[in-house]
Amino acid sequence: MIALEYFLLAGLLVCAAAAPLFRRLLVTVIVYTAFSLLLAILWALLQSPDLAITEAAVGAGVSGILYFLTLRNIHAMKGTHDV
Amino acid sequence: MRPLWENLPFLSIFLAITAGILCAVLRSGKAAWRLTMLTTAVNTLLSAVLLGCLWPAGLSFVYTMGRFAAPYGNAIKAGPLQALLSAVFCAVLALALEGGKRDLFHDVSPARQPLYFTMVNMTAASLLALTYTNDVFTGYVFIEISTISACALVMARDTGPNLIATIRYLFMSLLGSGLFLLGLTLLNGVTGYLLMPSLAEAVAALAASGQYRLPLTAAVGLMIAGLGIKSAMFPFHLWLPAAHGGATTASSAILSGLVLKGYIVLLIVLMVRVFTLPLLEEMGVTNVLLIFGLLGMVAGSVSAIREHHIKRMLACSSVAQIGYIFMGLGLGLGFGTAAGLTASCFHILVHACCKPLLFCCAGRLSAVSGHHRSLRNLRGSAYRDAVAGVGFTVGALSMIGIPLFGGFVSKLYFASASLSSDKTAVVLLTIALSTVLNALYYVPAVLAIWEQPDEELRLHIQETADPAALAFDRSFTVSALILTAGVFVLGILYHPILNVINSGVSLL
Amino acid sequence: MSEGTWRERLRVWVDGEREPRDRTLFVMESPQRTSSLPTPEEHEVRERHRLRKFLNWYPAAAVIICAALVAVLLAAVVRMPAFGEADNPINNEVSRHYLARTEEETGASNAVTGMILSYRGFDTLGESCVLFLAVASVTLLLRREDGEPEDAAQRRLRREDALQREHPDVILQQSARLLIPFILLFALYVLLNGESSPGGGFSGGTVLGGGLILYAAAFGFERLGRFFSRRAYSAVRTFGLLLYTFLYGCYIVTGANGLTSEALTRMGGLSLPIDLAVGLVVACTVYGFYALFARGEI
Amino acid sequence: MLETLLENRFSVTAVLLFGIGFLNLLLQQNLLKKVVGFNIMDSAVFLLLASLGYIEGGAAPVVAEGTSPSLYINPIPSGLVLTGIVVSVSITAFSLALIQRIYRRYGTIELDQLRERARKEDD
Repeated sequence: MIALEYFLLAGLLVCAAAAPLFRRLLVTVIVYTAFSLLLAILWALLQSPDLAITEAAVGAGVSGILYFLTLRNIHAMKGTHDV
Repeated sequence: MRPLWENLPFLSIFLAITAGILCAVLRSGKAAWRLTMLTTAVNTLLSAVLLGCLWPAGLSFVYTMGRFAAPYGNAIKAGPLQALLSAVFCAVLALALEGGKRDLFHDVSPARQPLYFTMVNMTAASLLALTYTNDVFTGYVFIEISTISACALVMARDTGPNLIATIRYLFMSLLGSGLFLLGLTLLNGVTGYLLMPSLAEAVAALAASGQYRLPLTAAVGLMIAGLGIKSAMFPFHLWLPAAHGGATTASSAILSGLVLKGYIVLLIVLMVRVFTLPLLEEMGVTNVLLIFGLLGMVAGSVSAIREHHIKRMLACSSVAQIGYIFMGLGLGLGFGTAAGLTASCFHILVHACCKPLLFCCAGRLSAVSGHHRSLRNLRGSAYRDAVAGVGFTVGALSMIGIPLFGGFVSKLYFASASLSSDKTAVVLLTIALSTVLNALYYVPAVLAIWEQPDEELRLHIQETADPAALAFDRSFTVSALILTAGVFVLGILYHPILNVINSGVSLL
Repeated sequence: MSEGTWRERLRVWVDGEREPRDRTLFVMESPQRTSSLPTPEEHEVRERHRLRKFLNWYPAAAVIICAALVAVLLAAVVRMPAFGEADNPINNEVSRHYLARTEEETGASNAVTGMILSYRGFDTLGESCVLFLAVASVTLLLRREDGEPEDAAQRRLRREDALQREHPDVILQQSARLLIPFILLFALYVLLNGESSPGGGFSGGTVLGGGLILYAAAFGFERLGRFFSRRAYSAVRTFGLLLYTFLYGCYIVTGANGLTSEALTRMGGLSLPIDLAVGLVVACTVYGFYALFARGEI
Repeated sequence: MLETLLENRFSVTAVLLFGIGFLNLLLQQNLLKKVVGFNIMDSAVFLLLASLGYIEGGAAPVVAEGTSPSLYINPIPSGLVLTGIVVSVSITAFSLALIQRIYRRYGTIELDQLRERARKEDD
């Protein structure tokens, strides 16, 4: 259990540090979504199921969709255009 | 069963929120305008009634939001100071809308107007809630409401530079609220409370025992820094000129005159009610506030001198005026009297009156000059709308601090507050320097608008100016006259107002 | 001195080309003022120079501030109450009260839901206002106004959408057909069962909104519009929010005045409608974000 | 030293995440990355807040009848974080919409280029 905690915390740090470093915005957004999912698991570990459900639905789900739609609208989706 | 008037603070917040929701479904901007004006007028009246109930009796009361008493439920707290501030805020909001009415319907496209008024109403709700709140987390939520609606107010005038100003404003605001939330988290971690009275007890106990000293200091610093960023305290003011200078007249007036003040009122309440001034002085926080305030007074004026764009100049001058307020807070207890605090509260009122007046007049002056905003092109515009010229002059003279105008009284009280502290010399010198600097940009601006243009320029303006804009603007005139009267009232009949503030501060 | 020359000098001074000879009027004038105000071009050059200087020191200052902040915070958090201990200051009588009395006082056995909906109801009202404001401001930004010309990029997006409608994505449609009933069922479960299990208005509403989004993505807005038109959307959103605000207003006023109307003060009777209203508002908000982002209208 | 850090692993991670988000919010020139930075910053604060309310061995604060664990975690931070997450997603949506609008107007979302163009356009 504690090993999982360390793994998740390290994963959070890696995702957060890496996300803005990529040149392609699409990768940034994908890594950020992964960050949200890790956070959702961590909420479950911290015995806060309310937060886990909300984070998975809102943080990873809705924010993710909004980010991807934004990328589509600014033509950064296909990677041909590195805004 | 509590007396009926104790429901008034919640009622006005509730009314503002409901009006905001209703505005979003209205089709026409005019209808939304009427609803907004009605709500704001009612709220002004309610706050005035509340002031009438509270001040003579010297009362303040806690209103539990729901049936759970402290520390279990939310609560708001109202005293004379809060009632006075919210009455002034609502009245100025209505006057700013009235004064910028023509510009507003010109700058904001018809389909967006109802939503614009939604934002105005939500701003009003957040201002009221920030004034009345007795719970730090409620404060955070309403700070965020204020952030979104303020950004929307800026970008309602849909030009490119405005969008960029909005996003810079948004990012700075997010930084500020992030810091505030972090401070709140630390504070909650070491005390376990969110409601201000319980927090105050816990903080006092911690301060006495010396336990968790560093987290407590960090929390205080972060919360003050967060609110400071949002209210354009000196090193964090760079976003302000573009955001406040580019928006439509009514938005500029509301943002500069009121929204900044909402955060400062919350800061004052936190400083007095939760952390208490002696503790802050011991931590050295007041000295930091004093230094930033003094620097802001000078730096804001210096950057205003560089500006040619009249609204950006006014926005820069807001930075200087906010510097005055922070300086007053930084004077702290002095030798036992919270005179600096009283002066700051009075200056909040003065600035809330003057800045909207200046912005509305500047908007009107540029409207009669073909919507040019650079001072060079406004030459002689005062002759095209005398009321706007007079209003601008009055506002400018008040900002400089000429006797009989509101600004003079607050400068006088800042100076006398500094006498009862050990920083007299530096404060007095900076006030003098800042007064000179204020004069350096306001006097040329006033001279520029009152100076007859040469024939060529006048013909040019007559060609470019929209005849509809040159026509008499009744709503502007009414609002400018009322605001001008307000400046004089603050400058001449200041004594009763200061009494209210004094009793309000002691009951905070 | 004649009127004309006085004016002339004044004009020259206001323009900043030369200072007036008669300085008695302007004693507060400082000596530096003798240098003229810059012309617009000079001003721009100077501004750009300032900007460049600013951009040079800005990153360094930001890094230093950030490092200092992190250092202070690290020092602060290691001095905070220890992680996971039951006798930390945060676990005080308030939280014990919530855990012990939530079910009795609010009718919700989930202490988090009980706290959000009734103990700290005013915060939640503010939170719903934030959601509402976000939709309103996104509408302000992204809604296409009638007669506003589309630029090339938008036309391309529209063409792509049309193409997609003619050749629907089979995998998406089939999986949506399979998933949507379950998503809706789950949403309803979370929404209605928030009092006694994790979840509640906010999470349930989000999942419900997610179901709507999936439907719109798979089958297009037209088909969704058959049973969930723009009018229905705005009616549900406004009505939900107004109902919610009104219920809260009643709850707060009666609670604060100690009126003992069983139906109102007993949150057990009110929490289900409030939860439902929150759910509807959140679902509409989420779907509204999607619709506005995807095609610029609801 | 290391032991203290490991003991406070959640809050230390939260502070580091806050620093990362803060730096990105300040330094990134790309608006979208700034928004990601803001999201990371907010998540960090939520992590700190939630970890404060955690009690070793505590159960989720659902006081169901029948099963009665002796220890529950503190429900207050969870409720605050829940509110915070919803506020944060609203602001994300708002800023993304603003970014789209800016892109539609200027064709770029790099802040330095935008500033240059806005200066030219200014009246």
